[in-house]
Amino acid sequence: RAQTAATNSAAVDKEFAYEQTLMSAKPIGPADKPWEQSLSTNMVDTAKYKKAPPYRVCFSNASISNPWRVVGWKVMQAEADLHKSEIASLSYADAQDKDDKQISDIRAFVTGGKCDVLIVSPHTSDALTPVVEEACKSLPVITFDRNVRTDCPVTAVRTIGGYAYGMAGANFIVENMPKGGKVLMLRTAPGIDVFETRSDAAAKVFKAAGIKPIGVEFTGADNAKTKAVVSDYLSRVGKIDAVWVDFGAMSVAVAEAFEDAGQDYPIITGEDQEDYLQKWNQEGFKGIAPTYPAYQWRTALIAALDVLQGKPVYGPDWILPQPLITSANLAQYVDPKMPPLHYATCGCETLPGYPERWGGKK
Amino acid sequence: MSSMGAISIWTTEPEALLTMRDISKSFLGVRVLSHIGFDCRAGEVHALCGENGAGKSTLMKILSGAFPADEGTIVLDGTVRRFTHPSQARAAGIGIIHQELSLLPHRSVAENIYLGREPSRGGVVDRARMGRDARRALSRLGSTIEPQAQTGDLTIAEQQVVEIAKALAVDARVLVFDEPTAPLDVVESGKLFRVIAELRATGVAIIYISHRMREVFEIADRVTVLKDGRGMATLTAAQATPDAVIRLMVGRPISDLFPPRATRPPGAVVLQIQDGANGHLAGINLTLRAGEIMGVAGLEGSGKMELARAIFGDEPFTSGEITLLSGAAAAWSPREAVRRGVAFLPDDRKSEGLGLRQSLRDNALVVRRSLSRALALPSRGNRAPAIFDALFRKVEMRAADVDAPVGRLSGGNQQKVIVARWLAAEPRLWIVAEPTRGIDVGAKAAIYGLLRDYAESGGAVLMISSDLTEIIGESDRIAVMAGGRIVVELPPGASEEAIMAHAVHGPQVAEALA
Amino acid sequence: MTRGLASLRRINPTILVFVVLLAAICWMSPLYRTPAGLLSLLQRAAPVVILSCGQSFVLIAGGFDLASGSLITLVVVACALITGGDAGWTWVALLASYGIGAAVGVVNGVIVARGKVPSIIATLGTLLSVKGIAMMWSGGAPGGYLPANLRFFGRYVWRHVPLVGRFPVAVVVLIISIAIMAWLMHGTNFGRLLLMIGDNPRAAELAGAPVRRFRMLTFVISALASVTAGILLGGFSGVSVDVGTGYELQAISAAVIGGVVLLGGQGSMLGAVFGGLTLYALFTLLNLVGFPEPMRVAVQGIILIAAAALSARRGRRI
Amino acid sequence: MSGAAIPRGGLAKFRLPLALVICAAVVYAATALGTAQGEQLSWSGVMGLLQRMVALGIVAVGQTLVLLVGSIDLSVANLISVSAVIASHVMNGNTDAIALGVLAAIAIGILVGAVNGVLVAKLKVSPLIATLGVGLVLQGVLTTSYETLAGSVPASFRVLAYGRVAGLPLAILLLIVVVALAGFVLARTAAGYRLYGVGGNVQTARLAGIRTDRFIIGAHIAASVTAAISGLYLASWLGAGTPWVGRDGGYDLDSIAVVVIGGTLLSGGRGGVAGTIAGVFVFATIDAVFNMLQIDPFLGQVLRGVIVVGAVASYTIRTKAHVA
Ligand SMILES: Nc1ncnc2c1ncn2[C@@H]1O[C@H](COP(=O)(O)OP(=O)(O)OP(=O)(O)O)[C@@H](O)[C@H]1O
Ligand SMILES: Nc1ncnc2c1ncn2[C@@H]1O[C@H](COP(=O)(O)OP(=O)(O)OP(=O)(O)O)[C@@H](O)[C@H]1O
Ligand SMILES: [Mg+2]
Ligand SMILES: [Mg+2]
Repeated sequence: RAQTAATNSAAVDKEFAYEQTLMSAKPIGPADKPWEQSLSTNMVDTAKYKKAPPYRVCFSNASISNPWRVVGWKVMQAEADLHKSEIASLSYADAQDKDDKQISDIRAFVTGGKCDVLIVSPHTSDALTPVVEEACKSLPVITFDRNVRTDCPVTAVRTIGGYAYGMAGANFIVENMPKGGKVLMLRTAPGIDVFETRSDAAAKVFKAAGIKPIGVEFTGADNAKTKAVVSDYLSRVGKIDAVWVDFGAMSVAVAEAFEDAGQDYPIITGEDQEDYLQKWNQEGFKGIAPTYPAYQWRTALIAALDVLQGKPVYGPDWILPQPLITSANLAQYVDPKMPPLHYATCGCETLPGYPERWGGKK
Repeated sequence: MSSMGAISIWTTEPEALLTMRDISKSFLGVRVLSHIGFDCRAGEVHALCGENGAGKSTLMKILSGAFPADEGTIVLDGTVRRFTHPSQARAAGIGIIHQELSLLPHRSVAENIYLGREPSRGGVVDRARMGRDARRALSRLGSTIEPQAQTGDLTIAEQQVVEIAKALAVDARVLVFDEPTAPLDVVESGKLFRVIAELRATGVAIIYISHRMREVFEIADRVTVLKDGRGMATLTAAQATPDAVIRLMVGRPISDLFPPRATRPPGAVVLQIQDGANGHLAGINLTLRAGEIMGVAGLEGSGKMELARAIFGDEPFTSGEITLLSGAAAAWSPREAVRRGVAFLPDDRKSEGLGLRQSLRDNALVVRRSLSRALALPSRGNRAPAIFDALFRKVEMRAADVDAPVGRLSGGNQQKVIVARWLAAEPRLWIVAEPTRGIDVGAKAAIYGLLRDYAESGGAVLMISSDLTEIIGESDRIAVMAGGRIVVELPPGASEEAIMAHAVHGPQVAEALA
Repeated sequence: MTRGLASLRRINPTILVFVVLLAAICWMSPLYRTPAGLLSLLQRAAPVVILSCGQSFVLIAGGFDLASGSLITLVVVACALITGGDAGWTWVALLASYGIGAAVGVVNGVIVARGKVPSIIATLGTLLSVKGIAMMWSGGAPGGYLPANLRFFGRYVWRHVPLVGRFPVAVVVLIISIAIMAWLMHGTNFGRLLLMIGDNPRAAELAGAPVRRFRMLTFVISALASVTAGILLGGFSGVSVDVGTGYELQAISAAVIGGVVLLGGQGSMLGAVFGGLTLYALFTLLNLVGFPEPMRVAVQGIILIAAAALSARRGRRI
Repeated sequence: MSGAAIPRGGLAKFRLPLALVICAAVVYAATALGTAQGEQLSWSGVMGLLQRMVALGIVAVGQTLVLLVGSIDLSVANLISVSAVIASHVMNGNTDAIALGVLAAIAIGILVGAVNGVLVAKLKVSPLIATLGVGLVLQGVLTTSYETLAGSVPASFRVLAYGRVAGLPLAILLLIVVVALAGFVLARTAAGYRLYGVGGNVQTARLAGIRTDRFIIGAHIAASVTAAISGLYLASWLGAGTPWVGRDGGYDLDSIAVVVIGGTLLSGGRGGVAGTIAGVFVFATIDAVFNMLQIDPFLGQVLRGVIVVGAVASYTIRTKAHVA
């Protein structure tokens, strides 16, 4: 879930600036396949891992306890279906959000000796570091989503980062909100690294623009609580001009709170979850969706296969682009046939089984 | 609180080992003991008598440190003592057998006997020694209970023996017996009395509480009578005639404990069992008619409780034929039995009879509610108070507040609430188990009267009891059980000796004797 | 006179606590000083109050129902999947939800009453299984929205109602639910026997009460209450995969705050209702004063302990 | 005064735990062979299986003690997080601070246990509520102050979780020590006997002269200390404490479930650590077997629920008494 929050402010500033440049940088790789693109140009040689197919791929997953991970896991399985001839088996271990179970799962994979490559989506970076190091000794390892604090994996698939995510929404608010407008910041929970960086970035942007949010509230990403919090704020301050969220699952609840109060929609930031995109598209409020693309689940498997085939891969960090959905390109992402909890940056449109596999209607 | 000042005022009598002076105690603002005093000498059996709720157990609990008195002093061996925890009383040499069984069902007999003072070396229990000592303590009571047996598997009587062994295993100078014989039969009681005699001979001061008047007169050197939380008098054995004691206890003489027997010939057959058998019982044949009270006697383990439970459907017969009011009673459960007009007064009222935190009203209405439609509420409306008044008058219940939790009542009054519950349901057959266990003589007379009235009005009663006096005094017929069988049926007024002969010697010998 | 004092003492202290909290809320925020504001508070509190009442049946009969949160999730998922956003299927979805609820309740009841598995363990098992079923059915992320006519119960507010202005539909659902449950608990033999069963099941059985059947029914009632709460919650806030998470402990907490005694034999619907209201009012107040979120959890813990300690003090006066 | 009930055989106590372990082991072995994963039966495979037991096993031993004494502890999950976080904060990568970190974690365990115990024994708060409340307080405080409590354990401390003695992981030794200690106290010492007494019936125990409150408080302290040890182990296993490690791990309800599966009565007074450890073994094999069979995680969740209920029902269903 998290690295410890960065406390060193100089380092924070540096990372902030770095991610800012990455957002505007042009990725290398095929333009129509963002999951094969990279913002880092560095490649690692994988000749020593080369093997003859078919491959036995093992995947230790933190969990599938939220819709993003569910969408992602289906993306990975669908990607595997594309490579039926090369993949003998895709063994899966689900750690149910338990670090200690994930460590045991990885060890069981290593001990079992039935894996040619190991993909890890770690639950907690620090916790998984030693066992990943252990695994690196016997087979090639790919990490994605969260990463671990070691260089031993062949590559760590990641997106630009939380700062980029956080600043995108905040910048949009700064640019579009009337002067002196009121901003409410909604956060999921404290102490979780990715959410911390997102809100740090937003707070920084607001501060630079001289905006002091009227409040920062934790909602646990719970819809009922989000609605109640927003309603309470509306009753307290009368009018709110923008709501910034660190997690897009809350956005529709925010919009509904305004509907229920009989008020006009403010600026609402979100994410590429379909319910938000569809609402945004329908109601035409001012919105923006930074993303945490679910196509990285494809990338991880692609990287694993590349490694086994001895093809060089981007590394040690494979930095994927992080598309920004704005009203200009909204039409490209919104799809009323997809279910509300689907993620639009799944990169799965061309995969076998789309859209039914993801709960969509033909 | 007043104890320090009390020393100088109360000089203990030289021969008294234990003196309790001026003890007062209130629960929730209700005074249950008021300036009670009494003393007990070494080598004396001192009986405490009184109606249910008179305060006997409360006084003894104060003595044993279960809770402190509000006022008053305890002087033991010339020293003023104040116990705030049972461990202190025990350390001072006071042993007690509480009225309620207090054993751990999941622990072994030995573990129960030595609970709280396990023989140990450096904290590690010497289990071998514990087993040996437990066996010795039990055999002193003439018991062969296995020290390693799980206590919950024992019968209530056996558990009581364990309870006694537990108290005897303390080197007590004062030993309190609070109704020790309530669950025991005559044979076992006899063994206990022998032990008490031994203890007395070795100079132990013994305080003895029982509602069985005969025992009291048999073993007591002196008798102190309590009434409504006050001490009435202390009588010597010579002064303590049954009449005198009962008059002090009840406030009036009780001329006839038992009502006259059935006046009319028995009516239609209410219950008929042919060759009834289950895991505990075999070859049960029994016919019970309306208007009859049938007593069932037998030693512990004879199967008399099992018979009651089988008829009531708690542990039904697995073979044989049982007919109730001319309908077959197969696949029987307590609920089914209650529906068909059977009432059951369990022998263990705390664990099987009452919801202690529920009000008198709710406890008295539970059967009516069980029988009525689930979504109706029959106790609503103007009739409700009248029902209670009538019921509680019938059972001579003086408790006022029908909304108070039943747990606050004394044992006897609790029993009356259960009786009232069944009267309200107007049953056809009433199985009563130990109906007067732990009940004072006044209330006993009332319950005997109630049962007889019930029979006279056309009901049938099956009365299981370990108290031979009540078996003989109340029954129209007496069945004696041994080894899970009914060994003989005796006419009313059979002698204790005759009943015991069959109960002790079982079928074969009894026939030979006959 | 002593009777008068006694009945005064019998007033549930939760009511007083609630009144104090409400006063504080009104003092903090002008919104809640209007009838419409109070009604919107009631609207949001409705699921917790209904859950607390349903849970109280189980608690009073001596058990626990930990499966209620999972069941809420299952209901919301089921409604989303059955309707797929199509208003025509709403009634089917509602019927199916109550059917599912009844089934879960019966399963819980049978495991506890017939299988004699302690209800904490039994409903822990169903908690896992029901949640797993919800996830399996939806594939982990339910497809489909809840149609507006289904969300009506939890979300819709009648406007321009005389006297109060705005009147949420959820409050009507709340009142009806409370009325039914209060009648069951206090106006029927069933409810009165539950208290006896919770106090001493063996005694109740030997007095002819259908102990196992009634115990089973308490789980069914609790489950049906969870379904109702789920419909309100789904209506209020839409589809998500963790709608119900944590509600089982909130329900138990609310009941305890309302003076329902764990392990049975004591409690009332009035207490359960005010326990639920108190818990929600507390959350609202902490929201209003801007107390940092994690510390609100801590405050909830302290309140819970205080309430239980208080009722223990009262209870000891048997 | 005759009559003799069947004496309890010395081994009867272990019949249920043994049956559980054998069943689970057979299923594990059969799955490993049936799915051609024989390596899971190798020494390191089995050690891996056993290591799955450690964190839950240690805290479950403490949970056994509180359940035996008739109480329950729902605060262990959050206490595990607190202990892990505090330990890694105090150690902060510094080998010299290991002792201090361990001490700090244990001290907090003792403190929390004492609070739980006093609430339950002295203030008569229902143990479920008391420990749930304390757990919430811990969670709130921890989340609030987590950022200031960041830290990690030094590599030398990770030996606890990763080190081996003669091929046997140290962690498993630690579990064995905790189990043996608790088992000895319960089965052989006067304190253990009295603990059963207090759990069986507080009034009975009190009337037998036992200072009952001390046992209730003591059991709670013991449970909290095991939670703290579990937290230390997790800090060592994971390299740093996180505020969610206990909660995500589900150690509160899981520890209760394994104790009950192991045959300890929820109402107290009967049971023991042998059963508990068997229950923990069952849980560990469930995880391992589901992995080997590639069971869908959601289906796994359903099955886990069914197994918990089924395991307990298999021996409660024959009892005649009512449970709640
Ligand atoms: N814990 C208690 N709380 C409240 N009242 C109590 C408590 N214990 C006893 N009482 C009350 O104190 C009075 C005396 O009870 P006690 O048990 O001493 O009577 P007793 O003489 O032993 O009667 P019995 O012969 O029925 O055993 C009764 O009115 C009883 O209701
Ligand atoms: N008269 C009483 N009847 C029933 N329970 C009591 C009574 N007095 C105290 N208790 C309760 O019994 C429990 C045992 O307390 P007691 O003082 O007997 O021993 P203890 O508290 O274990 O000893 P210590 O406090 O010295 O460790 C306490 O929680 C107390 O509330
Ligand atoms: Mg008494
Ligand atoms: Mg004390």
